[in-house]
Amino acid sequence: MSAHRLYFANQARWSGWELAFWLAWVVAFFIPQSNLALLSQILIWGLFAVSMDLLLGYRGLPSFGQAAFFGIGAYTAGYLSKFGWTEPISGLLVSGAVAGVVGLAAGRVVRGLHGVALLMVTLGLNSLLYDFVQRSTELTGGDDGLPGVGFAPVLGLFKFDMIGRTGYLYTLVACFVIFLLLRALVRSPYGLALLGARDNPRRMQMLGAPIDRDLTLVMGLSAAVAGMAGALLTQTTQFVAPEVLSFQRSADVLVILVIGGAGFLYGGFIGALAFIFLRDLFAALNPIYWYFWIGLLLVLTVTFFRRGLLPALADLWGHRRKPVAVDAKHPKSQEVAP
Amino acid sequence: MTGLIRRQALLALAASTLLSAPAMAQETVKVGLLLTYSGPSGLAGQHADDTIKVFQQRYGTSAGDKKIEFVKRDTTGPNPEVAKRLVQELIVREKVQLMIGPDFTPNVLASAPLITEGKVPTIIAGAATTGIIGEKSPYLMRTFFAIPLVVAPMAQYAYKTGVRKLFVLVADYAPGHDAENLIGKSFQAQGGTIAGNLRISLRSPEFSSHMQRIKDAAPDAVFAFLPTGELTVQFLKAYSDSGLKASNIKLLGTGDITDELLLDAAGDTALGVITAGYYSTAHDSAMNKQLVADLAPFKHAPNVPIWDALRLVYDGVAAQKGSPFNGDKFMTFAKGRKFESPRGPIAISATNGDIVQNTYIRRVERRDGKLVNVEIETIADPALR
Amino acid sequence: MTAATVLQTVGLTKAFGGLCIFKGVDFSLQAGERHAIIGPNGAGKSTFVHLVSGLLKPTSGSIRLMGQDVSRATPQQRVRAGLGRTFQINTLFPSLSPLQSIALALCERDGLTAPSLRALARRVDLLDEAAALLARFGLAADGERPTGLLAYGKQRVLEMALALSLKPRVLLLDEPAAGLTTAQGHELFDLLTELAGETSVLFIEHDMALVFGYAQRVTVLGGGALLAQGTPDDIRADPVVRKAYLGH
Amino acid sequence: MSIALTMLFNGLTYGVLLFVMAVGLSVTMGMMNFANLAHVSLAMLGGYLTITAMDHLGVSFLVSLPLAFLGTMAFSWVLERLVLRHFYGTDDLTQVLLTIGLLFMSVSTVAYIWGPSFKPITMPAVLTGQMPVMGLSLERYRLFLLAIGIALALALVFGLERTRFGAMVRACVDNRRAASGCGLNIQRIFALTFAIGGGLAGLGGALAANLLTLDPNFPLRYLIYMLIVVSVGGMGSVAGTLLASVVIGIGDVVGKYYVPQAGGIMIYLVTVVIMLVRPQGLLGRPA
Repeated sequence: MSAHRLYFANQARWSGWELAFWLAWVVAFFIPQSNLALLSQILIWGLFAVSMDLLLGYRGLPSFGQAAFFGIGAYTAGYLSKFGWTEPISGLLVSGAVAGVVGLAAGRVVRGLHGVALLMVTLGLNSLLYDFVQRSTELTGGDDGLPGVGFAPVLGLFKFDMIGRTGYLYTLVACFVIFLLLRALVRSPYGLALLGARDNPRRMQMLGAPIDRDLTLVMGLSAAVAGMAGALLTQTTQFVAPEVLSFQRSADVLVILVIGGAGFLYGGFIGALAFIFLRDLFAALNPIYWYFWIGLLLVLTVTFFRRGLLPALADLWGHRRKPVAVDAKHPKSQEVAP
Repeated sequence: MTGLIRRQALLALAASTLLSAPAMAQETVKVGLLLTYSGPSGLAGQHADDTIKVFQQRYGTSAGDKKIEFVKRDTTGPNPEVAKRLVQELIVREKVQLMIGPDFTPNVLASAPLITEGKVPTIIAGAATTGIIGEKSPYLMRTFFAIPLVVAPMAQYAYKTGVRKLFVLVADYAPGHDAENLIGKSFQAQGGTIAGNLRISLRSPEFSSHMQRIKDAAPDAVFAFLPTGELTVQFLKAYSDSGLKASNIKLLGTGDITDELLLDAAGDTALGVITAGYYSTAHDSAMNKQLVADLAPFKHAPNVPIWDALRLVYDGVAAQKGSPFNGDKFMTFAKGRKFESPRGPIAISATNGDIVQNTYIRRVERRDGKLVNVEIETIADPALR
Repeated sequence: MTAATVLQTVGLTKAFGGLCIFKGVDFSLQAGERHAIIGPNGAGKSTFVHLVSGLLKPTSGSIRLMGQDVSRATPQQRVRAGLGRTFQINTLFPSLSPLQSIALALCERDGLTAPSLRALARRVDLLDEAAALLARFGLAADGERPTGLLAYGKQRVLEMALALSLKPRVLLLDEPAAGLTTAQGHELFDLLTELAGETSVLFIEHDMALVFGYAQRVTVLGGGALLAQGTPDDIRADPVVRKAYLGH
Repeated sequence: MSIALTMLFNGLTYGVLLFVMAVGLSVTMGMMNFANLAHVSLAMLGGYLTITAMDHLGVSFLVSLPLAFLGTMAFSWVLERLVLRHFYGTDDLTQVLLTIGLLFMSVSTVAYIWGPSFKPITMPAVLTGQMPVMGLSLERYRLFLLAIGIALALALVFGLERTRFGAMVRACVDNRRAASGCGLNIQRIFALTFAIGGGLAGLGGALAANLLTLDPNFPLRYLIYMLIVVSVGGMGSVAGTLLASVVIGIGDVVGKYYVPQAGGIMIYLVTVVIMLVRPQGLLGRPA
């Protein structure tokens, strides 16, 4: 195979440690006494961070409102079950679709924005939705959460049991399948077009790429994935409250992605593992002041691992065959002097 | 590369095997403790810890022939997802046999199915919304208070003391809406009229427009229902700065708005405010005076719901002397039990496990340099006679 | 507009409020022609290229590309109508490698960038075309390194390769040899003539050796207006040009 | 009619408070292109310095204000020199996450030093209660706030326009490279401007302590308001921040009075609308 074909083939091929990564999750299921509830929530945070990675890592769009789509997915799954549609898998897909449609609409609205303006509008929209859901108690149950949420067993066989075994497997399979689709997507020409638009929208224009339409599309896709992550949370905890839409969640997912490393798809999962563990660890150490350590972790990550844990790890191992070495903190692309 | 795989598997392994401590010869009853220690409402958790320290200094760490071991977890505030995971961790892996908390209604609602399935008697010491105890799980009890307990009596007291036009101001969230409906219904049942209703956002630091609406309605009194926290302090400040305090419009409310936690932060703006509450540090009983004195070194008021929950746990465990601890036996022991609390006489309802207690009408006064809620009237619960 | 004219502007004007920086230029480019645009700084050369490529909207006048009126068309529509351009300052993909950049350009050209699950690696013919193009531009050795790390000269060549990879009918070059040594400049233009094939090329250039060496026709702009147009020899002799350029 | 005027006055004074707290952030964001979300923690620091000065040093509230300003200014200088100046070149997301980290650290540090509970602040008698002004009964503290706000706005606008230092600051805001090209010591100007900005935040925090209550979670609650005021006003524009603060202050108060069921969403609505119409903010320069 000629050199350039090998170059592109390597970027698509499954590398050894990718298989190991997913295998570890399967092994964790069989370890007795393992905290399946914690691991499922880490997976859900990871998938949510991957949806953010699509937007920030691949298309270079920061957003302070990703929790809005997560919450829409979570509440859609809740309402579906409340009105009798308790089958989880179809519920998951419908929730993703609803969040995706809202994402497309949001994409059209924020198309012309970038930088701080984009952060502020996404923040504003997220806050508006949070405020509405929290205040309309007759419709959403407000702070007390949506009443009457319950789900049928998965595939009619596996009930969502107390220990969380079904919940864990259901979450793991869902995350894996969605991840597979995203992995194929970012390795297709579309993925390359996202990276191109992130690096230099003006050059993409001159290649004939409809960057505005693509931007709306990527917002919709990332919203759909975030919505499915939200639906997974509702289905595995059989409960949903306004907290799923909070600004804190939008900020946490950014922190997770930066810690893990943007532009790698795996950065989301690695960041979630690190963030949730360290938060639980610090909270157990001294519950009152653990915010300090989370803050310090963030400052150190941004200072030393500027591209996140994963790239640093990858460099550490001097690993040749890792996926496309995309530098999420690239220097500003050369703007054309007017 | 193999190094990385080993590291991955190790990480997953470490994460998942939180092994529990081996059982001791003398039976140990493990009690799960789910409070908020961090985040905006982290103060409550810290005060509960001090209260537990004082309780254990007085009554030791065992009851009857069994040792009591607390397993603490931080729910980090109203986070149902975190709370449910911690409840599962406590029941499934720590194998706790009793639980105190979680606080905040969404946390309780998310955990109720687990509590029922695990058959773990759980005492709620920090969630006030109605419709939890008795309905969501047969294993729930409450030593905190329910909103109706303090709202309905305030309506009667207001009417009795000559208030005919009442302005209702609540925080715009689920408990607030419950309180708004309840005060409206019970005050109108007395024959009074509601001069106006206002729901204020939980995150609005600016109160002057709300004060103006109150002035427009020119009521005889204002009933305020706000969560204990910065919102209440800002409201009390705005109420006095806007001149409403000086005018003859009385300020009434539930115990939350003059909670000891924020009395000194509110300062003189809280003077004279009349509230209906379940506990005041100024409650005139030997037991209360002793407790308040014991907590003085910690420089904050005792967390009485936690104190009563501990009392219930210790008595319940002691009652099962000679036989291994059984959850259902504890429930039958607890339901219908009457005992003296620092707040006054209380009982756990035999029918649904909710708390039965007196309501106290209190007015904020300055007693030897310190602001306290002086109890001026007791509305006893018939069941307690 | 004869069949051979690939690009034509009629009365093309651009004004920012009162300030008119491009006054009614009529211009035409024939198929396969190498046409240079020269003029002192601020003559409106870059403005002209921005107007034709759609990055600036004309205030009045029309632009016809391959017979279609593209005056109001978006840059994307003009690219699909056969226009390609390079930029004065390198406008490339810093974190992508040259191979990826050219592959991306080819994917856009063949309309493959709609969301799909088919891996780029499986489009072998497209990858071969990309590798061949890079080889022809002498960039094969640096094919896999991030563009941001390439030498400036190589980046200029990549800028040209990107534009040509779309097989445009009309290629606009905004000072292609900017920042290059004269030798590198000649090398670049030799590559251009060799690879441009029947693409018509319109280029802005200051280096008169390159202009008179490679242009078949020359247009001189000054103060946003058309001063003169003709073969390199006409322009060299034209008194108006001498005045604008040499001041006597 | 008098009600509308009172509402307007209250909205204006609320806007002025937001302005004093946020103007430092607008200048640092505009000038150094640096998104310092921890600016709101500096405001909290000012509040705590005022309370400590009044409790421990026994000074009056009015005397404590300059102390809060200078104390926070000194701290900001150290913070900038030690940490922030290494991050000037980075992209805005890195800065946002760095300063959110610092903000989290400030929450716990303050809780550790001053304790987790609400801090009472005793106001001098002259600044409490109501005062009749032109037929309206206005709160004395808000009048005091208005006076300080106007004085500060004038000082800042003239400070930037008329003084030599102001010219240097504006040069840096316009084009950092050109400014350093003509010999301006960029590092020193940045450090000084950041310190003054921090000092202003401290003063704002001290003034806010009476109105907005002070506890370790102050930054978490008011971060969003600060960001909104700065981005709606337009980065780097003092006048823009003033205009945005007043628009949002009045919009919030009047909105809540006349449309109470809209509640707290007025401020978010205004933000989304303005940012969509003018992404660079009311008076900001187009990006």
